[in-house]
Amino acid sequence: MHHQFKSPEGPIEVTVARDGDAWRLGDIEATPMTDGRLRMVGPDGSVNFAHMAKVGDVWWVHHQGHTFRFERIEPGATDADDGGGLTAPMPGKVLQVLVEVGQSVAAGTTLMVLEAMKMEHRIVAASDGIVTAVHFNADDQVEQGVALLSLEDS
Amino acid sequence: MHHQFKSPEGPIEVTVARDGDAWRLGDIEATPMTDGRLRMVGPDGSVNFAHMAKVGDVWWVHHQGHTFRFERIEPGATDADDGGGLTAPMPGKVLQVLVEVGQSVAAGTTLMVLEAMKMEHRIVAASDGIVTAVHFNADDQVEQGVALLSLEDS
Amino acid sequence: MVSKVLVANRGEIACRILRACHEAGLATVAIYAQNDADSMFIELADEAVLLTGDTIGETYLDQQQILSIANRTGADAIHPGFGFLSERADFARAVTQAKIQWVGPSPEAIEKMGDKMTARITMRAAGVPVIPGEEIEHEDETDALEAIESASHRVGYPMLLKASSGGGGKGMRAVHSPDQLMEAAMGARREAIAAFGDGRVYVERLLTGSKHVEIQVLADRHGRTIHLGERECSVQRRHQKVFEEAPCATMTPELREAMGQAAVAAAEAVDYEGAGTVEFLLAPSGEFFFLEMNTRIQVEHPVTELVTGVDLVREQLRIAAGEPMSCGPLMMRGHAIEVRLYAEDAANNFLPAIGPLAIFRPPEGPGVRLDTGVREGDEVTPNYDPMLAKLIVWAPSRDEALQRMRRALDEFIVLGTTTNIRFLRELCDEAEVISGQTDTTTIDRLWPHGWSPSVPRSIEDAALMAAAVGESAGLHRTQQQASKGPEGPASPFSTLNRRFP
Amino acid sequence: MVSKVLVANRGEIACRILRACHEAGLATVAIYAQNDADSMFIELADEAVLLTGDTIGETYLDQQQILSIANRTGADAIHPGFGFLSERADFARAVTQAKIQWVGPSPEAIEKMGDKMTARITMRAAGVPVIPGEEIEHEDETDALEAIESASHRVGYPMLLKASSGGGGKGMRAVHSPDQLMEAAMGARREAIAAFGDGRVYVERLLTGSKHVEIQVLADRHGRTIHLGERECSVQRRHQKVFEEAPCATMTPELREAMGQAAVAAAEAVDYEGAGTVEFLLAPSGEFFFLEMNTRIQVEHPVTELVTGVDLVREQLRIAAGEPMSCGPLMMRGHAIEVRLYAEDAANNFLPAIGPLAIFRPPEGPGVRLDTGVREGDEVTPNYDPMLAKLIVWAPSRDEALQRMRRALDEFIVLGTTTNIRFLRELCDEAEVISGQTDTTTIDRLWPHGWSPSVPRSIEDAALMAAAVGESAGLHRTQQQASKGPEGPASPFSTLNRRFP
Repeated sequence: MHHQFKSPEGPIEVTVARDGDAWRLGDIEATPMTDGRLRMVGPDGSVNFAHMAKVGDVWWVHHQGHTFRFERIEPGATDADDGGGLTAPMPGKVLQVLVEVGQSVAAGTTLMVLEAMKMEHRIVAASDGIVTAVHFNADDQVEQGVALLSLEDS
Repeated sequence: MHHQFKSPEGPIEVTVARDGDAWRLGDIEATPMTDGRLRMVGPDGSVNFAHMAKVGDVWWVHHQGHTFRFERIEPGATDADDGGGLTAPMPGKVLQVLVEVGQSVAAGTTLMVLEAMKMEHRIVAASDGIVTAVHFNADDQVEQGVALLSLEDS
Repeated sequence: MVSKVLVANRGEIACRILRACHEAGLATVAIYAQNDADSMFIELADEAVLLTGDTIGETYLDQQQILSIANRTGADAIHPGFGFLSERADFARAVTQAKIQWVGPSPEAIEKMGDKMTARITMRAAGVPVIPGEEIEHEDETDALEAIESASHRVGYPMLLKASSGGGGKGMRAVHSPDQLMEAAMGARREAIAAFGDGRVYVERLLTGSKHVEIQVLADRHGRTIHLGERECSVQRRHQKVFEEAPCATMTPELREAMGQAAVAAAEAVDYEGAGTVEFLLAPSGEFFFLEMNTRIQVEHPVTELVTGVDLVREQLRIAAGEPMSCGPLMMRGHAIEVRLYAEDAANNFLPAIGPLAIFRPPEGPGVRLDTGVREGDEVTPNYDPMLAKLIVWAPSRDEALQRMRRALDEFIVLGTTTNIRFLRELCDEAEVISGQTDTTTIDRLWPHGWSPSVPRSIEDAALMAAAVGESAGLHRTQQQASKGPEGPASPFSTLNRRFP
Repeated sequence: MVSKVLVANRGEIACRILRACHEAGLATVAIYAQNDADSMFIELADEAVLLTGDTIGETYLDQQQILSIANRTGADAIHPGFGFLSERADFARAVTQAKIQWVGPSPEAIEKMGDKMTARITMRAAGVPVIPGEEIEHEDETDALEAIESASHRVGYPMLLKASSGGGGKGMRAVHSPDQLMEAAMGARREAIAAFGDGRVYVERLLTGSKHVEIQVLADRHGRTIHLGERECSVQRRHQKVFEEAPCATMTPELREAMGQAAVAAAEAVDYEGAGTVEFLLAPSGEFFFLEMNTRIQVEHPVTELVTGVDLVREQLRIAAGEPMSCGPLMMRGHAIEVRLYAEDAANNFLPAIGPLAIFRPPEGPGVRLDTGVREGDEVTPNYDPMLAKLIVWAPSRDEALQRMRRALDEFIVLGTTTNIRFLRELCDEAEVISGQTDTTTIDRLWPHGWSPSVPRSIEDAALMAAAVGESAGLHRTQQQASKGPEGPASPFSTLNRRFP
């Protein structure tokens, strides 16, 4: 079966082949176990296990001491594009908005200050540009991942 | 709602009353939690928790350091009667059968020897009686709870 | 006498204290905010009382409400844990005035140590060395900024701005050059006001290359004040400790004795009672300087417990009950390491993360201790500190303790929320950590541009395959089916009958 | 040199050894029978190899198969754990001849100690006191029964019949009067033949009121043989230990030294290497008698580890690699208690139980160690020993250790299969256990007609209510949805592509 997952570098496509109770990808054979783990046998016969949990659209996988988070791309969905938006790195409260729409800013300028879990976090311009939108005011609550401001390269 | 559970002393009938998200029995209020525990508030306001799991027809409950096993009686079911049968206390293998059908035995007589987990277990007559049936031979595998022999009081 | 303890805290430290009370045969009262109604610590208490209110200020920081619960439930002692009200002298005083035993030092001792300026003055008087620096007592913004600017010339760069009433890295700013000063000063004051209601800061020289070494002390009402050796907590990110150990790898018996004596002198200078920690900066020269005294139990107390064999929370309870402490002469054995597991994205500047603990499977086996307040199925929310657990190991030697920590971290599985497990695991492989040559700048120096995990491509491929197979085979780990019950009207009738034959 | 260890065992002791290897940086190979394919220990190994065969004899006891797996995987050492092949001299010899390092003593030492008669003769020669008794060397049933009858007159009642090659209570019978003798003798021989393929038994005087006290020894190839103090394991049911502690509550330093010296003499008498245990009966008079030597790691080794700070399995690995043991002089601290959690019905003569571990939630927090080979979701089957876990606590004093054990048992939740948790919990409240005046008859004396739990009616009522609410509200804890995948033919095609922008 064919699946797509998001990654920072772009989408990853995985097609796994079923072979009785087992599944194959290249030389690796994976067999689901009754407790939801996967038993994975490598080309050298080595046995390893993957622990998995699905939360929403995200598959969490623990394998050999590493933890992975793979967001599944629904078949047919197109990639979301954040259009140069600066997004909230975590849920929290807007403490200060330091720029206005139309303002030119240099790379490194602090645009907004958020507070979460009693710590301040500064939203900084990654490149020179012009502020095209400010989506929140001071004291607004923001969800993780929402666009806070839009910046257009100047 | 009304439920019946088996106990060594006879059936126990429990009727719990629903009150919104909570349930009541006498002075106790119980509220199911998202993780499957029950939050139980006593008449004095004390809060305790019950952990539960259902395996087949059996409810397992852990409450205040005690573990309970309640077998549910399906509504309308009649009590099984083992008719004086002597049942296997555990899964295992019949090692020896020491009596025959028709034999009179005194209380305390060893009737059969089972083996399980490398230990021997003796099946002993609880009262004087006559053996009316022997259901297994040496080397037979037996499931937990099956009747091994029948004994009629003499 | 103490017979019933109200634990004015939540999470893992509440669990720690409730278990100690249970073991000591003391009855317990937990208090909890509505958003903690499903939390583990409530299960460990004999009684649990819901706090009214929504914010932390209206719940865990509401002194009056907590006092009235103590009165109502008949609690005769209050253990504040750490954070929250643990270093609030006014609360300690109110508790004492209500004839309830405060598990901790006197309000006066908390005051003297809680205000960094007073603490420095007290320490200087007791002959304990303090870091060169200046107190900025101005409350007014403009005056304060001016005074900070002026002090900066005398203290010199690099320097550290700290909230006078601070702790946990809040209101703290390192300043490396004059052009950063004003923004840093304003930020520090703003955070200090938000977190502590007190914008006073002080400026001190940043001693680069120093170790953070702290001494655990215990003092009872029978005239005994002792130290229990040191902990090294140099490895910090965002000014918060993440890797703590006892003993310090580079400690000598002579230096331990000198620092221990200084810590005991510090405690005696404020007539200390109970468990406390005197924090020092240990410079590469071997000189040490008083940083502050934490007048409460600390997050990292387990490493001392494992190395000395002293149960610090049990001793706190004994001392509060007026008994002498039970521990004998200091007897250190082996090596202990604690790491703090946070729900945070170590690869993204350690930003806090949230999400369900869909799988939470801690390691087991010899030499592994887990102090946590969560379990599988819990939800990590932004309401509180994102620390999930403290994983502590003990082994006969430091090398073996590090080996054990690696093993334990390899076994620890948390899925559903991002954690720093892998960061901690890779930390254990750093040469500086292996040799014990860590200082407070270790993390910043090792990863100046932030940490990111090194994942072998073959392992990532296998994990991707696992996700694909999981999706293909429908291996959804289903959560508890907590249906709200059958349809139909609520029944008014409840009975329990036993039919005996 | 040792670099890759094959662990010829399963369950919790396999986990214990695999973790120690992992910490020591040694590669590992697990072997497993098909019915263990989902077991936890496999997850902890670098490689896991399936054993062909169905019975224990065809799998974990199949010497040839295990040796060929060792050769195939390049393992250069075999750790046998306890039980199974751990005390089989022929296996130790075959391993050694295959140029693989045996983690344990020489085949000769195993032989001398494994046969109870030879062991007694060897011990007498080494000046170690042995229990009055007689060896019955006859293999033939009629001759053996006759010799047992004849010996019984000289040894006297009460007496104990034991399998010469025995262990773990198998083939053991207490005989209190002559009329029980023949049935007991036949039963003991039958069990001995079934379990060990050797029907020889011996008859010894049953020393009532005695404590079972055993001394841990360690010996390396560099001429050092030491003892690590004692464990008391008097509390036994069906001749199997369930409650073990270190130190023994009634021990004196003088007696420890005398018993320790006797144990070291016993080990030296057979040129012992590695970890071993010399078991003694300690009579109320203070006299002690050699029972047997276990030439392997023991189930209850963790209590010694917690009290002495020595990692016994690490030391086994060091010694097997030819290194000197790393531990210094004996330094005992505090008190440790272990209880064995069995899947068994303590209220029904401790009969083994089976079933799923629908919930398996061990306690956490300070001073608690869990050694287990199972986790939630596993199935307890009749295939192997029904021990689920060892729960071990350490605290500064014996009183505190008992308090901690009570707390830990109160927190331990196992649902889906019957366990002895409540039995162990109530055991902790018995006056004899609290005072430490236990002996090998403690359980039989406390519960001559069998144990049954004391459950307050109010708690049972609440539990009944919980079951009724659970049923009413449909709170079924659903197991993993492991559907076998979508319909349709198997696909022959697999790829992994990364699209970079």
